[in-house]
Amino acid sequence: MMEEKDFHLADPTWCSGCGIYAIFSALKKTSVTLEMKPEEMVVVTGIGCHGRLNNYLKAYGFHTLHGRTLPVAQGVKLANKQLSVIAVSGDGDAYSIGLGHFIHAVRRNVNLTYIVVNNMIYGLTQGQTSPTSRKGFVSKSTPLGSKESPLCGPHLAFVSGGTFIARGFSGAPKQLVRLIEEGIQHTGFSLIEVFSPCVTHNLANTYDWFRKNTFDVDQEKGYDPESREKAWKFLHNRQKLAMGLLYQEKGPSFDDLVLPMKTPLVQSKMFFGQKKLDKILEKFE
Amino acid sequence: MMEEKDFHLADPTWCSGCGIYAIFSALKKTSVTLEMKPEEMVVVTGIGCHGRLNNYLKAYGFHTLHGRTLPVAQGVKLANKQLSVIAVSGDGDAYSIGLGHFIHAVRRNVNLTYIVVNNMIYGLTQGQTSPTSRKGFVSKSTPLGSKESPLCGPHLAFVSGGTFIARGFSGAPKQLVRLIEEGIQHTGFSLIEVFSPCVTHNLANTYDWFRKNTFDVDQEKGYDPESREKAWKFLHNRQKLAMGLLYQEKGPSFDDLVLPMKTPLVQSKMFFGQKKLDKILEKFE
Amino acid sequence: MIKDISVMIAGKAGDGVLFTGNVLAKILKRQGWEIVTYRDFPSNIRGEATNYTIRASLKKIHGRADSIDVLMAFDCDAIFHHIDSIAHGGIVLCEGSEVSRMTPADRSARTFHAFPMRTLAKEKFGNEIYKNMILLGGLCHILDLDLSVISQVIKETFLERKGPDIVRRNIEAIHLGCEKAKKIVEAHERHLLKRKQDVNRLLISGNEAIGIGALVAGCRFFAAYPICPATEIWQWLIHHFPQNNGLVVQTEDELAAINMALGASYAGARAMTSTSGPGASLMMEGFGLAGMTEVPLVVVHVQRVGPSTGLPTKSEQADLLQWIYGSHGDFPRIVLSPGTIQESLEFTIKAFNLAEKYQCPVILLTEQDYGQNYRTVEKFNLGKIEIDRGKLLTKKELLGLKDYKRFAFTRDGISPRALPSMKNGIHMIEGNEHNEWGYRDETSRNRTKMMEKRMRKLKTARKDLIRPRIWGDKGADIGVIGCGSTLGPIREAIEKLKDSGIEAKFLQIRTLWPFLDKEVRDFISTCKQVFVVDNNYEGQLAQLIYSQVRPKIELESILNYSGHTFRPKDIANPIQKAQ
Amino acid sequence: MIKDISVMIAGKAGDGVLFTGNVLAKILKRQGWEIVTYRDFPSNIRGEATNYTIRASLKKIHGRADSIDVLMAFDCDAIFHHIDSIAHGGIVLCEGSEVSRMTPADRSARTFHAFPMRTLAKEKFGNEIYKNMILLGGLCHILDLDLSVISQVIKETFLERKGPDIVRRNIEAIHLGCEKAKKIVEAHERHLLKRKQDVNRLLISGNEAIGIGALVAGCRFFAAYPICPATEIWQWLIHHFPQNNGLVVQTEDELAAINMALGASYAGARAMTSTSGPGASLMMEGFGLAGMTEVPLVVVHVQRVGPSTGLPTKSEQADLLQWIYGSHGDFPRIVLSPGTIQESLEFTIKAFNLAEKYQCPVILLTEQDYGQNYRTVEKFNLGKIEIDRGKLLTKKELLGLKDYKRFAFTRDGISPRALPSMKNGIHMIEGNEHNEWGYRDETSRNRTKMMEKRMRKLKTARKDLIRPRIWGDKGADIGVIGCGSTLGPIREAIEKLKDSGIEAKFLQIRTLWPFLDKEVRDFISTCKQVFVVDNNYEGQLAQLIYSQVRPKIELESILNYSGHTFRPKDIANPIQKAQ
Ligand SMILES: Cc1ncc(C[n+]2csc(CCOP(=O)(O)OP(=O)(O)O)c2C)c(N)n1
Ligand SMILES: Cc1ncc(C[n+]2csc(CCOP(=O)(O)OP(=O)(O)O)c2C)c(N)n1
Ligand code: SF4
Ligand code: SF4
Ligand SMILES: [Mg+2]
Ligand SMILES: [Mg+2]
Repeated sequence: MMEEKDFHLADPTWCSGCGIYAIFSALKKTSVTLEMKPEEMVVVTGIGCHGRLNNYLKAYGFHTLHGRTLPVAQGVKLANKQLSVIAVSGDGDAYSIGLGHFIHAVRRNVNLTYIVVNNMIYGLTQGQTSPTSRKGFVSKSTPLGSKESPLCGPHLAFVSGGTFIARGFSGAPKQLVRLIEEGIQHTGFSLIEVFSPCVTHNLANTYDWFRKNTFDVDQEKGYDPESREKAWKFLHNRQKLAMGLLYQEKGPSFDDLVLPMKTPLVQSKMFFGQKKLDKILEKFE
Repeated sequence: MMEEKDFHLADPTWCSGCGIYAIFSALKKTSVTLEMKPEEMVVVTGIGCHGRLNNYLKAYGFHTLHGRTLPVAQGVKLANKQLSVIAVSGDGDAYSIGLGHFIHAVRRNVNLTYIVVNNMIYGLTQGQTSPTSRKGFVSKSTPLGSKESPLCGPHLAFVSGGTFIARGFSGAPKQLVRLIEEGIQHTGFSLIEVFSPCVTHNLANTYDWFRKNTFDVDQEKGYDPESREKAWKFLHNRQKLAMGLLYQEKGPSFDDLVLPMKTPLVQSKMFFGQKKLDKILEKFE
Repeated sequence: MIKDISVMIAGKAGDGVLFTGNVLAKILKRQGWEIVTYRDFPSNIRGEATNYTIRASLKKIHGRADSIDVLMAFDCDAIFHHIDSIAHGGIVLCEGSEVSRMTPADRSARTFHAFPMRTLAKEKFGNEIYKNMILLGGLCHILDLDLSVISQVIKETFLERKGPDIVRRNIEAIHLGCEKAKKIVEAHERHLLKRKQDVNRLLISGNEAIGIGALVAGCRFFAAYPICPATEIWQWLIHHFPQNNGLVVQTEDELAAINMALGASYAGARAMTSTSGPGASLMMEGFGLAGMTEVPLVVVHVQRVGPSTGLPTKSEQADLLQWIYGSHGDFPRIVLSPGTIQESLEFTIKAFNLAEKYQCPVILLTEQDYGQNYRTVEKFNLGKIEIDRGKLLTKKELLGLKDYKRFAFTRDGISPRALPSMKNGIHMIEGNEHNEWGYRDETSRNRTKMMEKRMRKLKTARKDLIRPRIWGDKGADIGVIGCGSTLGPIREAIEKLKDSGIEAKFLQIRTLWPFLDKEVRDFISTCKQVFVVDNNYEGQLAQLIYSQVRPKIELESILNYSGHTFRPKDIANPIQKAQ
Repeated sequence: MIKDISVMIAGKAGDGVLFTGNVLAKILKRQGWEIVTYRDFPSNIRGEATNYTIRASLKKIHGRADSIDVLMAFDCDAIFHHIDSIAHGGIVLCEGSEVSRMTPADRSARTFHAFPMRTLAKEKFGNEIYKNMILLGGLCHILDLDLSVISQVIKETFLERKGPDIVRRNIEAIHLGCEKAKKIVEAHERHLLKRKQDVNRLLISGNEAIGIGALVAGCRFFAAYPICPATEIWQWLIHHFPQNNGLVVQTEDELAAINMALGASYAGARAMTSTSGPGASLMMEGFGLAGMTEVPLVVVHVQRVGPSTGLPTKSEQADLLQWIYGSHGDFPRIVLSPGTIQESLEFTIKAFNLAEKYQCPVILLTEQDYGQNYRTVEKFNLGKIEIDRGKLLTKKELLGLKDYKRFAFTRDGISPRALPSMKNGIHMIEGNEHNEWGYRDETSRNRTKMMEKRMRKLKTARKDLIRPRIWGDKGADIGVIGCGSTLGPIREAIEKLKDSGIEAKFLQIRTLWPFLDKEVRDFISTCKQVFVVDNNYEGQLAQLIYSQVRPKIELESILNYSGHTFRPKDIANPIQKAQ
């Protein structure tokens, strides 16, 4: 049996109090519960504070480019579907420079887990407005207040064919662990956005702020995550931000559909005999 | 008074029967009705069959790069807010390679009009699956049928803070003219997606197909385009695709907010006197 | 006796020029000739002029000819446009008859006939579409084509898709065209081909050869975004990967394409992407990531005319230096330039081996002319295909290691690679500067050593790279240097020069980077005069040679940035003049 | 008497090293000295080692020194890390006392003191935060700083934001530190500065100078995506554009940034974007569009260490060739490399004029070292600022034209420009090849002419470009060539060499493209030996010179790819050795 320490490579150096600690911890917990092996996990990260994760979590890791997390992660998974692939982005990585990839990954529905560390700011670059920053948000890049509507990743995923859409909070670690667990177990692309306060650069959206401005659908009685109507109701609420497992839809993943053979692609036969080739060449004769 | 011919530069060479003809014609009509002047219109296009528009429509024109239509168009408008800026993309241009720009343009809400020529295929490159192609769609790039969920541009716009969201159809030219007119008159970013059959490469999504698979909200009694609930209902319909003015929300545009001065930016004073500079330099002393 | 002819079919986009040309090429190939096709088509949907030239020759050829012998035109615009390209003694058949508008000089040198393909098709079949077969029928007379070969090709083309009825009607149309031509074309105007045996040969494009190369090299993952003129590679793979447990993914853009391929390669697949023009510029960021993370990657770039959207359907060589100097920062990369179709296949296979052996991106840089046009080639024989995955650790080897370092400082610069899922191999890879284990390290000591380790791989690779090849008389004083699709016209130019008593030799550069300076220096040192042939404006190959070889003599550039490839005379003439 | 000292403040990210360094730099500047700062900080959030060196000198300086005279460390790791950089006779103050761990040799050459900044801060103020002011107090004694100047700077720093109470406490902390230092640092260990008058001088970074340059050049549109080390330009502009009817837009990525700037420029604004590393690679596609559409555009690229994410907070010069050869296809571009802060400002202004006069993209290529570090400079005087918009037609001129051709084939290659909204100027621009009116034209005749027209602009521009500058003794036999931030170390190296009897001169290249080959060739021809200084691995500048100048002699490369800039001795030593 694995223990949490088997997934702990080094002590993180995020600012103390940073929300990412809770995610790091939840990932270790989940890995233990799901009996994963570090060598069969690939953690693909983007550029930002969240991207440091690979330096602390023990697993195969690919720290990619800003915004290109998902293309890389999908490539890894499609090449070897036996791997557990977990992609991690920041809100800028996922919804600004990487937005096109995000939505296309949702609709492609490759069987991997995507954690978006949403601190409503650009952390690593020291505090610029991000696509999830609220209207009016004052930062280095919008000293006069942001004039753009914030984006909602889960809502975008919902209208793009998303099959597992959840939102957690660093301040609610138990739920977070559960959501990540369910996400990893889901067949298809699972999005777990995590509200993760940046205690250094974002003094507006604090732990308290999130507590006040969210509601938890997991607490709602009789909530059925497979109902599109309900999911819409929660997502569309403009006053408070929904948390919990917002929507789930069951079915085959992209990899199931396009790679029906059992052997993962990496193990497919490389050598190609002359006979088979001759057959192919006939067309050109 | 201008006439249609004042906006007609040359006869188009799209395949005969192509849906884009109707859009070309609607644009000329609208220009006349709204008493626009060709020299005050800038038509910014992407790469694809739709991108040929600049060769036929008389107006200032910028045929940009594949997917970069909106960044260019926003730059034009922000620099000179007195211009009427109309951006035109294909479904690939808008929702595949340009998807990130599209959603960010929606949330930025610059005062321009965006027409997306949706033929559910890549026309110019001779028939590959596009992000709006239906599941199972067979094309050169998906001979075994597309395995991805189609995207719905209007729905994406709706959840991203869109303030004017409409859908027209080349087979319904009168409505199309009206939608474009209203879009141009709207303050903020207006999206008019147009179902525009590609008669050469897309033999699945024909004029007839669109007639059968759409419904028109403009025909609904008591429909209020400012109701979010209603818009969601229409957009969320998975059986039939909604057409008409789906949603509208009134308020200031980004340019109103960030460029409060009356003079357009292009006309702002360039010269900067030593006195003003000295004031600025004090900080560095 | 005629040894070499070029037939141009011209019309408007939408006329079926491409289809007709393809059929003709196949027929001529089946008659045993060497074939090179040349498409000149607009990047438009329809309505604009387009043409397709099929050159057939008794000897090996690689590029288009100096002139056209037979022009078959669906409308007469083409005549005016191409009149200067039509050889003296050439023959022109055109739907209408605009001969009256030709100058007397033009008229005396060539023969012009009205050949009403459309009209005949409508009259006889009630459908213009048969005009193409009527045209073929006309050629059947002019070129003395073998009717049984034609029938066979028509059957192959239509039987399965359209049924026997359509086959019959098409063959009828061919007969009709042939009969019509017999009436108007006189014996001395004909270009009679001596038929040869067609054994063990293929008629194939470079893009298809690259597709085949990838498949047999063990590539099983391909991610790309549609773009002309690279799409045929994809088209080919998508029909052969699924049954080989391979996968083609249409990505949302080129950024995704290169990064997805990179992810797949990191996981252990042989992965590739292909692109052109704007797509290549978009790939620059991912290219650097491949270099920094030392993940093998093969990128095929089929060059079209730039800058920007440029001329998407035409050929150029103006992207050499982008791949050599492009992306920010210095990192190892290998750039190959195939000069024949055979090389397109071989270099593709080689590319995968190089990418894995040296753990770096390998660019196969070819041109639209090679990518999309067809050429005859000897049937590929796999006898010696080797799949060399370089320092890829086995599970067992890895388990035997004490402290596995993915980026160990080795003498040859290459560090043993472990793949995700392998026990004891856990490591991280990243675009940030990192230490031997792969984790971020910003000290200057580590940086300097890691930089040297990475770059050292190219030194190690040198012995393994594809050397330049010398063609022609090694003792000649005049040297010509070129790469890629200039091979054909250069070789023919050299033959032409020989005919007029000028001896020249040709150095075909096949690896553009790392630059094999010694070989080039040696070649230059044996020449009194050196011409560098560049299908671009800036003389990119010449600039590269100057920077790497530092030659003692001035190189003379022969440039072409017209949107077309060179013809032999475009190279022979300036060399001759310079004597 | 001491003429030149370097003080390093070292600690961990989060210790306030940057803040303290900035205050110290300002104090020293106010005492009249020439200042160069050098930040060495990790691309991490916190916890990792960071340091900040402030060099002050009586004479003009441009870069960091060979060694450090005073090290003030918040923890003792820094001592071990930097011991070799500490000059003999240097003094080290550190929170703890790890002197015992130094070798005897190290101990005899420098003086080490325990200086408990943290402890004192906690004891006296109950808050560690005052450690920084205590440190400054220590320096006050060691460097004999003027307490009234210090008080003034502290007031400027805190009064408005934090109120008089905080100012008082900070000044108290300084006094405390000073008193403490007096007790432990002996007179002979002190580095006493001769104070000078501070008149008409600024302490400013290159990025700020570029921001100012853009503003005074009439730039009113700026679109960018955050990236280190370019963000300060944005930060500066965002506080000055709004009141000047200008606009800063944060875009979703760099693709949007360059294309949005292009759109604004097309509409008639002077527009700019700025970026670094990966962002630059992403801009390659838009760069080509600017070239093809002939829309003026200014891109500032503040180079960090590559490849890929590399070392985001450190300095390199490895992106020269990307801008010269990058993006697919050949098109005109201009690349400038400022070598001083004054030039950062001047070249920015020049960039806008060149972009509009030659209707092409202009790249201002600078380095992190210049972008983010501070230097003293004479106050900018706008006396001669000229805004030259080139062949921009007035409404009236345009109305007078018969058939306006946006891309008219002119002799100088520059075609008069009309802006949207102007009557009679309607035209189209596009990335496809186009005719004189701007509409798609794929004929080879048009292509060739249009290509030549575009490229001709660079020939026209030549006379207008910034020539290289020669520093040092023109009669010297030894030549050194460099660009950008190597200016400082090269100039000092030359002075050093002179001291040891070796005469050398320095050619500062200021326009990288189009390459002013004649000037460089002339320079080389006057040298017996030429060294090319490249802050990169591949010797990019040297490669460029080889390809453009074709020098008769071999150039000797002096390279540095350590993530740091050169020190004077890094250049002087190899030159000396080669004698
Ligand atoms: C192409 C590119 N552009 C810009 C950057 C600079 N950059 C690094 S991290 C970052 C944003 C980080 O924000 P987010 O993704 O929200 O991550 P966080 O740091 O908040 O976790 C940016 C803009 C980059 N590395 N690459
Ligand atoms: C960066 C880049 N990638 C690929 C292409 C090739 N390309 C041209 S048009 C097109 C797609 C066209 O589809 P769509 O946007 O739907 O336009 P349509 O032709 O259907 O109107 C593509 C992929 C390109 N021009 N640039
Ligand atoms: S800067 Fe913000 S997001 Fe980054 S580690 Fe610190 S608290 Fe966390
Ligand atoms: S290819 Fe399709 S979209 Fe393009 S012009 Fe023809 S019908 Fe229209
Ligand atoms: Mg963030
Ligand atoms: Mg389309």
